[in-house]
Amino acid sequence: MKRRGFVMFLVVFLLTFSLLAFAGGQKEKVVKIAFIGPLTGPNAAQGMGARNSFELAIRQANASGEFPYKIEMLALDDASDPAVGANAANKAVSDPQVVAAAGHWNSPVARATIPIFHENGVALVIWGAIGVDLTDKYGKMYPEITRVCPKLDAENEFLADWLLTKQGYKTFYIIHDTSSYGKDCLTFMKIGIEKRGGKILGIDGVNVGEKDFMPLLTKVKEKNPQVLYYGGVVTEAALLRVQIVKAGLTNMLYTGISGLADQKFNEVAGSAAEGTVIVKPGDPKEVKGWPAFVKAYKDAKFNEPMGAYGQYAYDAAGVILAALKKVGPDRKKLVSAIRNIKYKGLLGTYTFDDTGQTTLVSMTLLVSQDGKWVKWEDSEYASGKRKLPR
Amino acid sequence: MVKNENILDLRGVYTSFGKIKMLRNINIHVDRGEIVCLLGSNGAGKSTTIRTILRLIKPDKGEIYFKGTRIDGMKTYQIVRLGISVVPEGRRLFPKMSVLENINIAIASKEKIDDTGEKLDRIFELFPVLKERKSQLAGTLSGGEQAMLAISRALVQEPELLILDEPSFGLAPILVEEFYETIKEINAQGTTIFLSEQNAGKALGISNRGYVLQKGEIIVEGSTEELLDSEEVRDAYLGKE
Amino acid sequence: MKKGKLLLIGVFFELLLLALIVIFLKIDNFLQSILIFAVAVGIWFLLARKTRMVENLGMAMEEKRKELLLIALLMVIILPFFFLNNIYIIHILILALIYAIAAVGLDFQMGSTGMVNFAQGTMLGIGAYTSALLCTTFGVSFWIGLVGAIIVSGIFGVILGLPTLKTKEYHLSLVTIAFAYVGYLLILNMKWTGGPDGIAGIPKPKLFGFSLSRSIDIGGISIPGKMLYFYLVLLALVLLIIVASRLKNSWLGLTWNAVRDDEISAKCYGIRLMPYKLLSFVFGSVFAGIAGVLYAHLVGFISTESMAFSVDLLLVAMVILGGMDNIAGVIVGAILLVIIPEKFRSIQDFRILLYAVTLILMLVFRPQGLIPKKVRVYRNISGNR
Amino acid sequence: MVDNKKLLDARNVVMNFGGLKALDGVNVHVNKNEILGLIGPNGSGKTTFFNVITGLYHLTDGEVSFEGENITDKTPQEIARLGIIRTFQSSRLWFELSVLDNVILGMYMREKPSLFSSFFKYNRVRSDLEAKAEEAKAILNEFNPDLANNCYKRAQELALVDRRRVEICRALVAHPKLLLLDEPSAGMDPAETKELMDDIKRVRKTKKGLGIVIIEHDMTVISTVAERVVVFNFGKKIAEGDFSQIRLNKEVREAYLGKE
Amino acid sequence: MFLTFLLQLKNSIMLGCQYSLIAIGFTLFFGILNVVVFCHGDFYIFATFAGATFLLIFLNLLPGIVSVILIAVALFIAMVLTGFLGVVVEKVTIKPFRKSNPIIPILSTLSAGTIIEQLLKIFYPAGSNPQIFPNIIPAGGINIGEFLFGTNEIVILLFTIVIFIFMYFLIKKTKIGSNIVAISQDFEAASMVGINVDRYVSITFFIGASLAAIAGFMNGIYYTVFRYDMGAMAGIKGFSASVVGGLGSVFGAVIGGFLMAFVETFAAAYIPGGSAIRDVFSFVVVLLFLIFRPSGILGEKIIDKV
Repeated sequence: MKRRGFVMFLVVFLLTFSLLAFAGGQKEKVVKIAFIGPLTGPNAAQGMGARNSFELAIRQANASGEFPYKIEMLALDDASDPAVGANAANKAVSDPQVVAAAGHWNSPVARATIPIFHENGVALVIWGAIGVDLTDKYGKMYPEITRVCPKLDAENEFLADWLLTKQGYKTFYIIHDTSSYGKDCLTFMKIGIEKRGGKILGIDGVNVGEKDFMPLLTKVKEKNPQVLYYGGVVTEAALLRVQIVKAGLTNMLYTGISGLADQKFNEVAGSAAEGTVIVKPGDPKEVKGWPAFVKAYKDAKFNEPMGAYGQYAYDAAGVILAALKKVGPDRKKLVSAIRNIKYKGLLGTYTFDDTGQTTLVSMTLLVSQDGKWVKWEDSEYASGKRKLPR
Repeated sequence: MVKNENILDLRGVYTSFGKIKMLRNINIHVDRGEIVCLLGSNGAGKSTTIRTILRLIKPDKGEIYFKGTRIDGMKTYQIVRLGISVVPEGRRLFPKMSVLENINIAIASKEKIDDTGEKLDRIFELFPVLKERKSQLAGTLSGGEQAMLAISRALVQEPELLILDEPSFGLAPILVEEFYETIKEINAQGTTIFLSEQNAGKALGISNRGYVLQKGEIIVEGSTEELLDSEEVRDAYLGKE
Repeated sequence: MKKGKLLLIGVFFELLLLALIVIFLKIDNFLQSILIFAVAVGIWFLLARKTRMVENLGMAMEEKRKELLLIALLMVIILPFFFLNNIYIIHILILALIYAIAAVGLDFQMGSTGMVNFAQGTMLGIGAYTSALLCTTFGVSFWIGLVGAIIVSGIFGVILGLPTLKTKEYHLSLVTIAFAYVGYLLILNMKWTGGPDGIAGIPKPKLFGFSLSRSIDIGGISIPGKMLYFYLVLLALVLLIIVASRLKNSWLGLTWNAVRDDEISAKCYGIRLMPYKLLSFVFGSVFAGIAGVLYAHLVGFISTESMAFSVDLLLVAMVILGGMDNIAGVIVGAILLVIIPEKFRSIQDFRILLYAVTLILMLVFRPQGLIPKKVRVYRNISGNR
Repeated sequence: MVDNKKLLDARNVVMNFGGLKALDGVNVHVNKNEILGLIGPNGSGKTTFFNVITGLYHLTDGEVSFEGENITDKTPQEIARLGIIRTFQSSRLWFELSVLDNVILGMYMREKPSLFSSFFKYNRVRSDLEAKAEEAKAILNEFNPDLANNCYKRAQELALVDRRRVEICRALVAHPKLLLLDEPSAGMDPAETKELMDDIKRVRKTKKGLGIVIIEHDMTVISTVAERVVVFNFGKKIAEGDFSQIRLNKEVREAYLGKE
Repeated sequence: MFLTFLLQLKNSIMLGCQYSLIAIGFTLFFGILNVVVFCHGDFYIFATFAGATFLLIFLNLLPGIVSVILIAVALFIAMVLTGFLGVVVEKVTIKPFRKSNPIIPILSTLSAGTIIEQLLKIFYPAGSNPQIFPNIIPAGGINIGEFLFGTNEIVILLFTIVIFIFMYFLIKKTKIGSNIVAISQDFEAASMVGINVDRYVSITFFIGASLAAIAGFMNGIYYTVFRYDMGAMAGIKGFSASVVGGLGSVFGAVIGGFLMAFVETFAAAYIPGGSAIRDVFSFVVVLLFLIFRPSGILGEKIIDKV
């Protein structure tokens, strides 16, 4: 029976192979911190920059020799998709070596994963999702949740205040994308404007991925507002900016919040970007450690730039590491340690309120000048050399 | 007229369609200047044979030669350009194109479109009615006119071998007569003709030789007289009366 | 070949498959899992070529169908025990089963009736949203949400099905594409669906007082709540497979096939096209709705991302990959297309690319799917086979 | 007054396609227990006539009644349910289904399949289907034992002749009152044709009251089987009578057999 | 009000130009092979990438050369590249499935589209980011009162009209055109009169894809910002337009494209909250057509053959 022998051989081969596959576990003691973000998909640029910054922090921690074990990053992809994010979160909590996690740039993804982290008692430090409810609602309920970046309402509040009180703009038009982010932008900007007696001439939504804004802008032109506020992210924001010029809306201020705060906006919108005013949380360049961080990032030779949220991911890692140093690799202890931490990071000293929201808030106003984001105070607009459209 | 020059030669051709065997060991030869007919009832494999010659179906086995060149590996358009033109089953005109366009396409696919005029004149001489209809859409022609157009479309290519697949299909009897006269005339001008027909009486009337197909096999072959006398053919094909 | 031996071969094969699946799932390294996969495929081809193993296996599947299916089911039941400490894998397995339900539903249209439907993911979303809304805004239980979703997705099945009576092939596919986009955009832009925020906090179902979210301890082993959910989904899948196979093996399946193969012939034998086409849409949509409910309560969160066009495409790919009009094939297709991309996740950027290339290769080399459909067999008739 | 003998009565049927008159005021009737031969050159409107009767084409003018009931505006399904079953010139089987399934589906109208039963009385549905399979196999066996042995073959794998046989089997199990056969002998050799004729005769004997209309090119079939013959040419009925009369009819000879 | 209306009309015409050009491709492919090429939208975005790349190269290497020639050369290269892409896609993902179930080419072309999209994303430098189309058309334009007609808009409009006229002549007056028409009416008969059908299928795919390339180039000129994943939606819109116009009819595709653009633009402009759901309106139009006139505006009636 030659045949049977052959089959047996195959079976044995398969079994050996599978045993081999199981062998090769690590001997060294390892503690893992999970990082979740959009590593693929439409927001991959943001996710990769943050991932790199996070990795940088961990490399530095390992190099410092302050930890008696090796710390590893478990980078997981949420692809900006809540379902994928839930998979990733499950993967993170399933790994017993993972002691805490930092996660998410998209608020809907965070909403899907927060219950998973809560159920499994793993601390989640949100580094990039700015949906208000993440801390206002979930952070209040679940001690596992903290956030190092500011909420979205603070940015809008700051911008509205500047536009209406400081600059005296009165009529507004709001365009927002139909994502969760865009909708929140609308909500809080509207509050900010109306509270200060500004007049909103119209509100319109656009879908992410839309590229033809001409019908909308023709409509805006008829209303003739002083300010067009866009609640959304870079690609559409740049498309919109270009088409504003094309539609001949030259005497209107274009503005937005941190969704636009990326050099890509200036590159893509080109000369049209000139005079766009945005607000962005944090002012890293003021902080002492900033140049060192920038240099370290450069030296690490990552393929991607750090993006707008790199510093937050870096500080999220810092917060977790500080807590880890304090209480050791224990999920339960880490949860309360992170909540009660006082950590001096890149952007300032972090403490968390009873919703898990960082108390560290600072805002920077930027204006696009000659293809670059320039701090308002340093710009030629503030000095009066150039004039914002009115 | 050169006799006995073998212009078309099928040697042991087998064809199948999916799992169905369509043709089995088909051996057919056509000499220059002949009219050869392929007889058989509906579904016997006549059209399959013709489609195999034109490489619209790939034969499983066997060889096909045209003027000594092996053509069973060629593509349809190459075979046509070698000098075989066809009036396919059901005419297969381009229904939304005018009569003129139908003819022009046939000319153009063989050579440059320049000398259209002369060829057209000859066609219109043969079928004056087409001249009247020349800008009408082919799909709106009557059955007889369509048949004329189909044959014109083949003739403008000046083929050495003209293959006709059931040319009398759907024609009024009077027209069939006329049509066969035309075929004879074309043959007399030097074009070799290979035609398939259900209507045995008619086809044998003008042919030199014939083959009878049944269930994908050639059961009888021979000269017209032999076929007309053959008991087998009578039984197999024309039915007992 | 003796029947006992056949059974043995079948069981042996199933055990091998189980081992392979467990190993494949356990390995976290991309290259290793690819290797395992390649070895498995290689062995399969060797077996098919050099031995009669594959034929015997086919015979075993036919002769001892019931027994082998039962054993296979048993193996699926014990499967999660291999991953007690890894909720992630159980989560992926649950997702695979959920998509299998939706794909089996889609097969009513694509396989049985021959209509391409690019809106099955949308139907899944509709089911998920219905239950999510019922459970969060009205606070009803999972089970009432399920019933609600079945009704609503059934109704939408009729709505989607109606235009298909007038359209065929590419036009039909465009109808479903349009439906999918309209559904997606409407849900995204309406207030009461939560819009882009989606619906969060969808409760886990309770079964006999057990919430399927908490883990329970039995004899010192902690069984994660996910595992109970796994069994809930498995139960649903098994029930729905029974429903589907009964439908397909009864008159309904025959008539569906008749409509697929030749509508005019069907008309001339008194078969009315409309009710049957509609039924295939209704059943398909209800299956998708149930899958949606299970999905929503598994993830606890639903947003329009879960019903994006890519999900529709994924479901179509599952059916074609597995083998149209064959329940087993469709399920295999669904499971493969959920699990393999998870393995591919570590190579990030190339994942989708590989995915598309694989699909084209599949279409070129095995268009009938992994497990092609078979002819119906009637037992107990004289001279069987 | 309704003529009891008349099974089908088509009066003044006109069918236009665009400007083309495919049927031009045709009057044809079929009696019970009768085999009517329908002949005519290709394109004379025979198949169109079948399409009109079975409701696939909606006629332009005229009236068709079946057993005294007006079926002019009925759908193909309703007409089929009344008992008019046809075969197709280029056989239209359900090609991806097995031979057996094709024949079983022919019995579709005999019993209205209920959704309820396929769920809850599944075993009964299955045993019923198995009984039907048995019946199907029996009728296949009657026609050709070889076919019965290959009854699990997909219809697309069959040879042309067998496809026609399956089509006729499928039609017969539907228990028709009027059977329309569209060139059933096409592609058959004489022996097969003879078998077919025997089959048709046998069927007629066993099924009381069955009317058959048969479109044929093979005059042997018509002369052996048909009791009455109708001749079409260019969408018009040009002659009617028994075959020997028809053969002598000058117009028919000219139209159909050609001038000699 | 009236001015706004005119401006909106202009907007929709601009959009319609692109939709029509994409739709013509769909209609040509469908006509000749009875197949819907679901990766057509990816040809379009591929062309935008190709156009932008070559423009950038030219701008860097040959500054100061008259820009019209530059644009023409870049456009030409983009068209040729995209055309060849179309030919290759046909050979790989459509030809093998000519005789199989029509579901298969739907899926294979969808996969091909995904592959093109992913290749752009992965291998184009920073491919996942939004890209910039070089600004080559001088700003400004003609002002008629307050009605502004931008230079790029004029260029696009004129160019589209030229293309339409060119297509008309190609199809009606040339051998290529009449052969394509012949093949689309009867594939087999065409080969029987000696047309090299495979070659003409390739030619058709070349033409169709290069029309998409023109649309893609216009996309770049008009919007200046583009991203790898913008092809899919453009493809679906183009497909919808060709169905609304009547699959198989080139003139119908043009009408369909403009109709879709009108519906979208005016839904966004005049229906409150319409811009977020403008696609809903256009898809509803498609659905209505499919239900009540599946053959489209100019298509032939689909009759079941018995």
